[in-house]
Amino acid sequence: MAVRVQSEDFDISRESALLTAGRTDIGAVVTFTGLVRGVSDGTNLSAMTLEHYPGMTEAELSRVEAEAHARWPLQASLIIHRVGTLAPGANVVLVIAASAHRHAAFEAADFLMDYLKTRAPFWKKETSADGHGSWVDARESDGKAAARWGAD
Amino acid sequence: MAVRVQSEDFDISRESALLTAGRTDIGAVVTFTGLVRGVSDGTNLSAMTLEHYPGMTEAELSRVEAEAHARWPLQASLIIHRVGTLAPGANVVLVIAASAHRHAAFEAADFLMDYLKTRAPFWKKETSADGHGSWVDARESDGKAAARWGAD
Amino acid sequence: MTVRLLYFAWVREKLGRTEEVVTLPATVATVADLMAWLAARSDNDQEVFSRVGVIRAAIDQTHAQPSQAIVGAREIAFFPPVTGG
Amino acid sequence: MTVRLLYFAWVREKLGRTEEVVTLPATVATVADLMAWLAARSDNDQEVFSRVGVIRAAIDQTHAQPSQAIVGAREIAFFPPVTGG
Repeated sequence: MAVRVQSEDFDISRESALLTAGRTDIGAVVTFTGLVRGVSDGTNLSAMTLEHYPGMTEAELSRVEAEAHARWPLQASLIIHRVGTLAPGANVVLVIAASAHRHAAFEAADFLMDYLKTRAPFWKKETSADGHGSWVDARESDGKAAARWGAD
Repeated sequence: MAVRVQSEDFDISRESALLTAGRTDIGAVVTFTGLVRGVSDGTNLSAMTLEHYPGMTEAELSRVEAEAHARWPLQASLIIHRVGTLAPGANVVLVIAASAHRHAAFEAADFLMDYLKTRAPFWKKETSADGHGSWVDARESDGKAAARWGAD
Repeated sequence: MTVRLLYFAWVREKLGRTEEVVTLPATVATVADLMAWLAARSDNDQEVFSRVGVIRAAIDQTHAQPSQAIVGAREIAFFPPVTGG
Repeated sequence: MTVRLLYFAWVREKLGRTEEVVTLPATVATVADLMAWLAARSDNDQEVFSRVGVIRAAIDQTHAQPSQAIVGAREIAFFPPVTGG
């Protein structure tokens, strides 16, 4: 279990290898990578800036991760979330869930993303190609996605 | 869309980067990696050998992949399956699904694995620590997992 | 009671500050009380803190409901719904 | 009709061969007919091909049901349920 908030990029293979190194009890590793898209609601973007709440971010990500471990038999997990200004195509977030079996790994990774999106104190500001900045609105669909997993 | 059957290992980051390179329409990449576990039903394993049906394997994996693209709006996908003799801890299979949105990527990767497991002509033979070889039985749970997705 | 307030995203931008330290009267007992007290300070504060259904709060780095008591809090943050991931 | 038969995994091991070419009588019309015809050849074939609910078949590299016609097939494979992934 580990969470990291960083401005640097991450390497999926490297992070996955660190979780599985020297172990033979892991049969399934699911990774989710979120990337900055170049078009948002029809507007071309030049950048995405991520602000966060230092301290609470790490605490909340750790709570989300602990919740996943309480719900599924996970051998290992990782959450990395980037902050700062990112270009379209750049990596934003990496979630990894490792388990003996694939369904636990899939469900836990899916859960981690749903909960991260509704709990972790990050805020996205889009900069359009013409230089206009606007804060991204929270999506009702994200709240519904998180609600799929029931009360915690 | 691509499928590969190979004895060599694979690199998740490299394969993921090849799918997303130069694109800004992908917001979500889900990867599934299956690994050889060191213990199977209480028996310590020294190796896992994967046999396949050359020609049909590639054809069937391509059909499974096409089915995923028909069901979800995927920007890209990849299936790599290793064959030959692998040690505990080694990578066996890599599935990647890339989409604009995360739920399509999660569901498609999950679907690809379920269908691959019940359709692609691979057979696993376990070699126990004492040198005894035994073919792995198909799991009823894999059939049920594939049936979750309904008729195709 | 003296407490540090932190602001993020467009709450921070609209208020024009990142944080401040305020001393509260004893009548301010909950997050909702605090928002009402802050809203009464200026038109700018009113514009932000009257949006009770929108603005979220955290007490000492844990999400807090409007009805939650703020007694003993060292740090209270206000921000829009989160949009990470 | 002449067709190439391929065997995999424990089917291959039990039969002791990887493939063979057989010439079939006209009465062998379906996958199930073919399995019955093969099972009648020897005790070893009987042991494998009588397991109708277990052994799977593919015609020209596509999964085939027992009732499926084999007319025109170039290559028919028999194997246990798949266990990849």
